[in-house]
Amino acid sequence: MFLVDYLKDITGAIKSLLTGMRRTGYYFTHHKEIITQQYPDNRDTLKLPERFRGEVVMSHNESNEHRCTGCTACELACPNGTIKVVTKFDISPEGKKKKAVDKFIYHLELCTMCNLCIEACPTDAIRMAQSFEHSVYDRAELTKVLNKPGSKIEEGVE
Amino acid sequence: MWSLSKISGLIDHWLNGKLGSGWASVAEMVIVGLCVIGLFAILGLVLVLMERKVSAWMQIRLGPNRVGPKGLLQSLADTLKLLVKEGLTPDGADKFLFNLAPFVAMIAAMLLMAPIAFAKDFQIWDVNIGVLYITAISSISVIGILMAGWSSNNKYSLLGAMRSGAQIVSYELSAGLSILSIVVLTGSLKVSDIIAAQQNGWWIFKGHVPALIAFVIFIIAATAETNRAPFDLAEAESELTAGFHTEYSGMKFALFFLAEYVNVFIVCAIGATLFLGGWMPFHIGSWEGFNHIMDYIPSSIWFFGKTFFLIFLIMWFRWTFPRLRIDQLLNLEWKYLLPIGMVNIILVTIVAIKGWHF
Amino acid sequence: MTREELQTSIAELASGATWDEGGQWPVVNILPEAWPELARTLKSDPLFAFDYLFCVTGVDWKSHLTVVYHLTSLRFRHTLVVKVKLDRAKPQVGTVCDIWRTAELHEREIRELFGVEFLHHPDPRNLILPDVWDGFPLRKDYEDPVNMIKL
Amino acid sequence: MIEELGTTEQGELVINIGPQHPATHGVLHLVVTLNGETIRKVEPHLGYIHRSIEKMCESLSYRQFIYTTSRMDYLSSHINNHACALCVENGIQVEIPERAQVIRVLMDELTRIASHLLWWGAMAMDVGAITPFFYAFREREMINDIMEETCGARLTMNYMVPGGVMMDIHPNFQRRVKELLLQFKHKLPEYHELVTDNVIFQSRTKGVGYLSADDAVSYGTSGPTARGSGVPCDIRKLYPYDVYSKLEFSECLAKEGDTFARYLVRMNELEQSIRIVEQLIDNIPEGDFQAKTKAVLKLPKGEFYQRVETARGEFGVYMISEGAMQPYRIKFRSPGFSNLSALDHMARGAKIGDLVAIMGSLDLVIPDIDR
Repeated sequence: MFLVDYLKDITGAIKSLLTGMRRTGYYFTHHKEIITQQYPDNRDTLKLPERFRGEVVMSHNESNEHRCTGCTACELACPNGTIKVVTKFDISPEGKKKKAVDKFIYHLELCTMCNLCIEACPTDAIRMAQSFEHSVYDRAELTKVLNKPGSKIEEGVE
Repeated sequence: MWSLSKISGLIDHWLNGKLGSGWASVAEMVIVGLCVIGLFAILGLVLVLMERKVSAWMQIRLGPNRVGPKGLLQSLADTLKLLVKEGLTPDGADKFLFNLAPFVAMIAAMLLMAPIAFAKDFQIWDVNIGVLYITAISSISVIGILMAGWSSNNKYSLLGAMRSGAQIVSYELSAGLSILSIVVLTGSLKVSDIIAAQQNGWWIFKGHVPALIAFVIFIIAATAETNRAPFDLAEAESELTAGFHTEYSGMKFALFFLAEYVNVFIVCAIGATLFLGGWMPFHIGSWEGFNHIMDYIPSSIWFFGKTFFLIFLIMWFRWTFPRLRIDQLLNLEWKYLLPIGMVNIILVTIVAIKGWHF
Repeated sequence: MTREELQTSIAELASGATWDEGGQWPVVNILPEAWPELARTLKSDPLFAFDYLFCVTGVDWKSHLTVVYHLTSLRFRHTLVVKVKLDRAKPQVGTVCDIWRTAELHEREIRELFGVEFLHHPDPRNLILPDVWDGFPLRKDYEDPVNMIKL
Repeated sequence: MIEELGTTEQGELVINIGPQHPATHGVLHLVVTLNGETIRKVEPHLGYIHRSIEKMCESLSYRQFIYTTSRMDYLSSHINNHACALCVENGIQVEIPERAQVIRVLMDELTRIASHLLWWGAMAMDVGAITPFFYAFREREMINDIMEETCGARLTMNYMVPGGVMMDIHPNFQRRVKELLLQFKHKLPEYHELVTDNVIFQSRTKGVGYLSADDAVSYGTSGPTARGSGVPCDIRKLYPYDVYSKLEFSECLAKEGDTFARYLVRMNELEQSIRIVEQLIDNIPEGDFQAKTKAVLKLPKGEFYQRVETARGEFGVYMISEGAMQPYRIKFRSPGFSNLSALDHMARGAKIGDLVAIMGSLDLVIPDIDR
């Protein structure tokens, strides 16, 4: 019957609207469901997983030694030309010439955090750091030299 | 006991003593005007904050909590931001109408303040055709929107304005019919009479089912008339970016924004007055003791409590429902609300004639 | 249809068609003149029923261009790759967007990126590039010293 | 260059929806011809985010180019990477360890869930309900956290490499996925309460944007768009890759071909993806996560094509190798591009509000269309 259908339509519609309102009403009254993270305030407790890819860094030990041999495997692996390894030749005490890294230049502004350089590194000299707040006022600051000044290669890394 | 009517009476008395009756009424008009503007500003601030908090909690967010204690000053900061922003007028816009439109929208909202009783004996103008005045003036607000949409020289704005025109003209009917049902029950167009008639219980309870239906229709029509979701087709941001106020910026935009919220307040205040007894406390028939306890709560708190409850209801709608399409919106009005409203008013008339209401 | 069946029945339709060896799907090379006719048959003949054109692309082979059509039949689940060999100086091939509607956007894309002209295309405007673009970016000899950064 | 557009001679209104518009979810530009509120024609203008990834890939090695595909359909980046990895593996003829296959499929399905969740929120937002967006993101965030822990990134993971996956799964992975499944089972009914059953949503989507099965095939649509019209086209079923052939799941089909049908297909796919994850999460076999491959990959001369099912439809990688270190030519067949071509057909005669709903149901990702 027309009138019955008409009224059924209306009651069905109102019922569906009320179920929706019950759902939002539930969240309105249950504040423990709130999931907002108050980001700059929770910096102390904010812990990113150790695999998070924030930027490429070079590990140095206490005596300012890194593990980079300057083999440029990372430079070749990088799809964007983010890494430039400038090499030099060290003279070892025995008088032999040895290739070593002079400047490990890393362009953060070009980096897509694809992790291919880390995979390519044969000596685990570079790794991904968990820092993610990279904004600076001058883009030149994003070009970084990863090996610390005065650092040299760790003993025994070939 | 302290009440708003006493304060207003004192001021009236003092002014009449100082200035004589002619100048006193001029001074009172100025004071009332300033009060309305002040109320506008406060309502805007409070309602924007309320909307943001309500939406945030429904959306499992915290909402504004940075500016001031618990974010209470957030809307003040927003207003400041809008004040110092540049108000752009687009090239090719009809400059006069473009700049006039927000003020028309504001003034229409402001005029509606007049017959609203904020507390016992606290009313700007208790005109004897109060309800008629409300229905008449509330249709003016569409002019501001149409003006804005037309003068912006923007196709989104025009579409939004046209939608708004169709929408408000249609929903006026249902809103009018549901208001009329209370007028039928009361037998008076005067706002104070309508409130007084609810001395022994609010109309929504006294008028049986017909009054309840009228209330539901009124709330739906009120949501539509104020262009709020799910009827926010005039500004439908996922379709028309911002509808009729796409081209507005700075303070002119803020005026539209304010007018929207004030309109929400006013329709809710009207709804509260007609169906929930306005400032009248919750009375049940002849339970003298109970009624007396209820009277201890000041009448202004009753009024604002009811109004904000309705505002919350409208916000609840907004943050739950999807938007209707323009043809469905008109379908809803002409195929559902209007026939139901018409049948309902017959029922109300029968109830009123037979005296079946309490 | 199996690979062999496809090969024999298509060889009857288009003379001068050659087949590539190997690969996961049968690949037929034809000349542009034969293509719209063959396409119509491939779509409408209930033996083939190649109703789903899932990939259209161009390849620049430096000596010539090819437009590659990947066709599959949702009924028989057989797949065919058609390569139309075009002259690099004046690449022209008839459109198939009246046969498979999806070709319309794909052909527009190939038109501007490879410079292939699709004859009788209903809407041959640039889809991706600005109207005033010079050159065909996906050709191998395309040079753009401003926008292409050599690493 | 877009000429000044006003009204046509027939008095029809021409409006530009996009490139910056809330409903296009990106820089899609649609030139819409309107008669009042009724749509006469929709013309897409693309290229605002075209990066010519296909050209870039011609100068990248087979290991390097995979990361670029994460930037196409960024919501199904795992699945895009998966297709490229499969294509390269097909060329170098390497056997993938079972463990890697299972991890890949798990990641694919988690990505699909995340993508559909985002779509669900965005679709609800398109038709005007803003709140569901936040509920969808609550669950999506859990998936992102899982991805972050195992793959190291939240959106553009680059986790699949030729030969397997880049690193083994995190020790917490299984526990957290189970937590997610539990939460999801609890919350999925809410989604239906809030949106699916809502009378306004249904009236906005039912009978809108009709696409017949024949048209769906002719326009080359795929994924939920085609399945909403009743065209069985799930690559996971038809041309199974990795361990999909061993899994139990059903292809979600709907007959109606309207916006609501596409919506339901996606909602059902969510459940099917959960089913797949449930089957695999306790059965990750032991073994290597990566097969041994050469440091420098060289593919034999030839052509390779790999089809996979992303969240939006069929994604294809067409790779031509000339035996060098780099591919000679790569074509990415993106699902969004073909699905977009059906938009004009679907939207004609509908209202502007419908156009937004139809676009929502197509789930367009603009970088995927532009590549």
